[in-house]
Amino acid sequence: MAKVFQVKDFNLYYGDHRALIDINMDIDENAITALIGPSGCGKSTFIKTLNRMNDLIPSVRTTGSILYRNEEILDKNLDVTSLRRQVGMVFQKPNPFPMSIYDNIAYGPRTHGIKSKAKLDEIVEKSLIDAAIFDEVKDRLKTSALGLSGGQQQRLCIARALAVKPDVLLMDEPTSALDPISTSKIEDLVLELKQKYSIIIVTHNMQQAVRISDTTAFFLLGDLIEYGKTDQIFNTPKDKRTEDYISGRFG
Amino acid sequence: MAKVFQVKDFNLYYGDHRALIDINMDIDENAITALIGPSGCGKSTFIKTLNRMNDLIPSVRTTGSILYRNEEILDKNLDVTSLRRQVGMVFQKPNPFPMSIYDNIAYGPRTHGIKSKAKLDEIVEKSLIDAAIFDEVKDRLKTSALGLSGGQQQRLCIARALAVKPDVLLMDEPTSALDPISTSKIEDLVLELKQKYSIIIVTHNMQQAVRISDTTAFFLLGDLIEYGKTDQIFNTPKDKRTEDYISGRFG
Amino acid sequence: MLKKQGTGINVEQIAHMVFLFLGIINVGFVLVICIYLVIAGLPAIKEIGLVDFLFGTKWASTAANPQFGILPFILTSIYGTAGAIIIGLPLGFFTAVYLAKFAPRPVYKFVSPLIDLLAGIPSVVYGFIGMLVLVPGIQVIFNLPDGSSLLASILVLAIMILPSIIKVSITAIQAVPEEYELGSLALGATEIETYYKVMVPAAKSGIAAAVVLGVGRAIGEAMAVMMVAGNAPNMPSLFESVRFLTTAVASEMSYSSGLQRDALFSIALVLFVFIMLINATLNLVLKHRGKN
Amino acid sequence: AEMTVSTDGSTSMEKVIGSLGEAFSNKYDDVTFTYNPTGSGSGITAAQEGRCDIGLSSRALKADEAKTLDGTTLALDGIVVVVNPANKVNDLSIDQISKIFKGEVTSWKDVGGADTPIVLIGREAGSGTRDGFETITNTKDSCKYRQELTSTGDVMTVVSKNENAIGYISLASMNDKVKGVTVEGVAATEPTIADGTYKIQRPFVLVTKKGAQLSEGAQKFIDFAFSEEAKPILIKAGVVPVAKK
Amino acid sequence: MQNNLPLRRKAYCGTMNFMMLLCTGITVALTFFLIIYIAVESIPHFSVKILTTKPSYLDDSIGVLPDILNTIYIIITTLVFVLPLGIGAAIYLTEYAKSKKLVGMIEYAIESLAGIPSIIYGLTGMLIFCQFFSLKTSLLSGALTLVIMNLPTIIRTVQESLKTVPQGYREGAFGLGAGKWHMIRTVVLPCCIDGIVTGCILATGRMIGESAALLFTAGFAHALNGFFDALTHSGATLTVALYVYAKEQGEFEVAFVIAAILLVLSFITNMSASYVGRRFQKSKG
Ligand SMILES: Nc1ncnc2c1ncn2[C@@H]1O[C@H](COP(=O)(O)OP(=O)(O)OP(=O)(O)O)[C@@H](O)[C@H]1O
Ligand SMILES: Nc1ncnc2c1ncn2[C@@H]1O[C@H](COP(=O)(O)OP(=O)(O)OP(=O)(O)O)[C@@H](O)[C@H]1O
Ligand SMILES: [Mg+2]
Ligand SMILES: [Mg+2]
Repeated sequence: MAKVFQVKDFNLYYGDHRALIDINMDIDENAITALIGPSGCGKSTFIKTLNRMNDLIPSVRTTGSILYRNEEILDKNLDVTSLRRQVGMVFQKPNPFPMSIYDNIAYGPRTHGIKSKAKLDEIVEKSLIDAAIFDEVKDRLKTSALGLSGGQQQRLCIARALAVKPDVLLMDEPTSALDPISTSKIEDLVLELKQKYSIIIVTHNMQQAVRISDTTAFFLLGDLIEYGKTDQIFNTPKDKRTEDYISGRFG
Repeated sequence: MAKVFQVKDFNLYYGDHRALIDINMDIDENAITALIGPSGCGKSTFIKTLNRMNDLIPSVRTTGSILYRNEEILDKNLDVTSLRRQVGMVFQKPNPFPMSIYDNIAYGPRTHGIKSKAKLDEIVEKSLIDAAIFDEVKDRLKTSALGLSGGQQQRLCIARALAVKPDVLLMDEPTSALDPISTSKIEDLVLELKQKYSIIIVTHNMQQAVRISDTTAFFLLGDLIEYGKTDQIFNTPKDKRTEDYISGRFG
Repeated sequence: MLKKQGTGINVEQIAHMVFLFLGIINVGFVLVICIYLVIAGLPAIKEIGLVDFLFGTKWASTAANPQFGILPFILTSIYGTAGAIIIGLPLGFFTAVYLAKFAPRPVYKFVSPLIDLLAGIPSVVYGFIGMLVLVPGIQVIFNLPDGSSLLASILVLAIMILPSIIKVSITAIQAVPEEYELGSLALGATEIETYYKVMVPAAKSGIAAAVVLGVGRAIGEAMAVMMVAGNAPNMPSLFESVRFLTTAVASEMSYSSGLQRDALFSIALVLFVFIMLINATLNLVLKHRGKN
Repeated sequence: AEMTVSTDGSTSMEKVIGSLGEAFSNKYDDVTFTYNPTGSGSGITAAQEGRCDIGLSSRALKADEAKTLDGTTLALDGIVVVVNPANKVNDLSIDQISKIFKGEVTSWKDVGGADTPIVLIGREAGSGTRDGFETITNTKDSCKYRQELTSTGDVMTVVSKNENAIGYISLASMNDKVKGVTVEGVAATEPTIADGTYKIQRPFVLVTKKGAQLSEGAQKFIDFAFSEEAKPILIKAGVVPVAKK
Repeated sequence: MQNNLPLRRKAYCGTMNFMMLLCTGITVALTFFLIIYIAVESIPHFSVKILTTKPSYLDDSIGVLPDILNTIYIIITTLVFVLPLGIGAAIYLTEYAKSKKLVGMIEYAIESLAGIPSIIYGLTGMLIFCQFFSLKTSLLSGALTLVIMNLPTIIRTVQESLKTVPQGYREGAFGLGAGKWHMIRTVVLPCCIDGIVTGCILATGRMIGESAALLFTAGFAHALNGFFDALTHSGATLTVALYVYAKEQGEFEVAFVIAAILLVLSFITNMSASYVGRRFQKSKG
């Protein structure tokens, strides 16, 4: 299978603190890769590196290499705007902008220079449909996105990410702030999106990882302890620490 | 077995919102009772009622009855100071006062009128020993408690609660902010304390409930869904919702 | 394909430069003010002599044989400020604890706009009312020949710093994590015990900041004090007419010339140094708080 | 284009210059007149530095100032020694005044009044009124003021509110809130000042830069100030006009 | 378990309670005294004439219209300069700055500016604007002095409101590939506009109350001028006029009238600031 990301000997430091240690990991195209591990192990740090959102933190330094479709993304001269456009991101807490639903979705395309009303209308509709939220909001596209429920907001954020036509979707605990029903809607949606996008998802919920992911990576204190097919990780973990973790001995 | 608390037809409202619905529940002496359930189900609200910490929230109204050793504690004229002295509490986030370790422990006894230095010394030492932290801090009793690690701080808070010689200990997710090693130390400590105190503990960690509790109560949206021996709840839950919850289907 | 960053200058870079400039300009302002004060203030100090200037006890700037000793002003400023704090701090502190922790919602809603109003009243209004009410009042109560005095200034200053002490203290107390409060209540302490034995000590650096802020405000106030102090360059004494560092500058500025004028700038420089020291203290206090 | 005249200086001259300026502006619509009452010292400096067209000083120019500036006396002003209206003292000699202000006489009893302490109200150092008063009463550098105030109005307010107070103000600002005492039997009035029998008096001076060309507006104003038309205005403002030398 | 606190604890609680009530009582009484005293003394002297005329020496009358206008002019001018400067600096500090040293330096500068007493601003304003830039004693000099004086307030309040914009909004925009300035313009600023307005209102309140800094920079003439004319001429704002009337001329009636106007203005600024502030809070949810 083709790889979207190839991570080689990657290290990341917050100032003096080495938060990721010698990570080597190839990530499949059109698959769902789950990242698990106890709090503070570096899952968010890792996922944020993949679209250079870590640039926002001044103390971050990196070594090693990460190729996105065979292009080095750690390069200082890289245009992060175009990287982020292709590698979209959905966050733990739904973060719709305080504008109308329509404007939320149109924000990305507008930023990238699309002005035509007809074009925008089309993108908005398509993205909302893809994110399985169109029916719920189609009558109130002009009302504030903050009036939606948490689960709807999260799907709106996914729609917003889809609107710029990304290639990869990064999701950092996208359901941890949601109720069971919204959670299962998002899980279904993610399984759906896998057809067209490569998805990398961080989760604290082991059952969730089992339910939706193809591959799972287990992090501990900055180390990638084990990486493999989800079945294998959960049924026959090779490392004692993985076993302890998935059996709830800590975390 | 003797009961420390007898809860009858208890309802609690935050303004118009009924956060606890017709709770009936008797709590055993010298046992560990675990409260579980998804976020927002009312676990904290319930535990805070038991020592009237909810008084601090002006919008709270209650109906029904809660007897603590056969005395009604919902009574408006109750002396909450003496109730809280007997029903101690440990919080989710360790909250030592910004004073020395010694002063933290001595705070309670001092408040209740103990002035003699010798007496205080004795209480401080005894409480620290009981909370299994004496050895780690005995050489720096005069230094600030804020310099301790999270796990140590939490045990300090337990020692602080023990120093006023309570009868019951309420614990609201006492380990959720801690690392695995500190967690297991606290779990051991709790099992130890059970000899002398009745303990009610809220936890999000199902394995933890299994490991330490005698009885488990499962809350959902303000309802007490199921209450019984821990073994039974986790092995042969009677209610479908309990089963879903403990198998990680939501929450 | 991923684009590489262009080499030309784009909107983003221009925006960055503009904002950088707007940030830096503040440093420029401070430098200009310092430089001007030093340039304007040093000549007179040089001519008079630093020791004579700072520790001279007689100010007679237009005498045939002029004397420029500003010790009376320095001491007056110190005494006046200390007095204002001694009166204003307890008053403000207790009010703040009450408002932050005890006041029932309606009382808080009623009183806190009053405090804001008090804070918003221009200093000349305080001076004006002080001049009409306090000064004659002090003259009658203490049976003095004249009521314009250090005492009148202290009272006006105390009232003026009151709202800022209250507001900063309230913020400090409210910023104390609720966990301390819960912890103490859960041990069976009453609310008053909790607030005074745990919350207030925890807020002490914030309250210290309030004090330093009050000091800064009191020491820098000119107009209100000018209206009630009497402005004679006496050594400070509670019932005597006195002159502060600020009023020394303000009162003679308009008619001044030559060395007298330069000396007034030197007074301003001394005042500035005082304020900078106070600010440094404030910074230390705040930093200390940041650490906790 | 519109012309402007800016004046800057003595606060004691406020009433005089204010009245003159107002009448002047009424007469010439195309000239804007401004008066900035900052004090004689700043007025003189401002004229020197060219920050105003005409400086206003309520004292004669000092020798070193006269090197670069021209001073023209516009009018004479009496400095009235004032007490509270309730005070029984009506007349003081220059000697008594001098002793009082030097602190050698401290009770009103010693000069024929009640047995109460004397509260000395003065002006701030640099004030033209203070300079004039102290020079004439020979009390320079030795006044024991209880209060040093920054304006004539302030002195009047304080004296009017305190029965023990004594102060000095410009005749131009005199009103019945305070009582002027006669000096050696002579009351401060226009004729007594003009003929010099009232001793405590000083000039109001218009200050211009030596050798510099006055602006057209400023010239117009000076002409107006010394015109016959201005005389009644000056008199109404309480000063004694002086013919231009 | 009835109420049975030991006497010692009861006494302690009682004393502290009494002190708090006493001090709050004094503070409240003081405020009421000020309000009522000013109201009682000023209301009889309010008239259309005093509010709509300028003082005249020839017919010995007093009006505060020029002072009102001067106050408005000086505030407008100050805001025109201070807003871009202050908002820009705040944006730099919260959104752009990476170097800790530079931020530390700028923040130290701002703190210093905030601590400088107004009389010193008055003096340096006089030296710099009136003399060095030869703007003379004029409203413009006064306004520029106020600009520097009020920068810290503006910067801080803008910084505060920028900080209330959830980091999630920024991440969301960046995650969609927006550039920084684009993100600030389209997401951050619209989000905290109310907070910025609150800051402006509070700063306006401070400007209205300022006197010492204006005495030597803007002067105290009472001339009636149009906006641009006024900027180049000396003029008293309400507070300066109050000082002059009360202290230098003993005209208490008009001083009380101005005091009442100032009190009302202070009330209005506080109210509108808290109104906008509340709206701001609400929009934050
Ligand atoms: N901005 C930062 N500056 C310094 N250290 C940081 C920063 N962000 C994270 N870290 C540290 O890096 C490590 C990894 O953090 P990260 O947020 O990636 O963990 P995580 O696995 O996502 O945890 P969680 O499950 O709680 O979200 C932690 O030790 C954390 O303290
Ligand atoms: N102070 C309050 N005012 C109003 N509603 C509140 C308040 N505190 C809690 N609630 C509501 O009461 C319900 C129960 O909250 P509670 O904090 O007891 O839940 P919990 O089970 O402890 O959740 P968690 O596991 O997240 O701690 C929730 O719906 C919550 O929104
Ligand atoms: Mg994370
Ligand atoms: Mg809880």
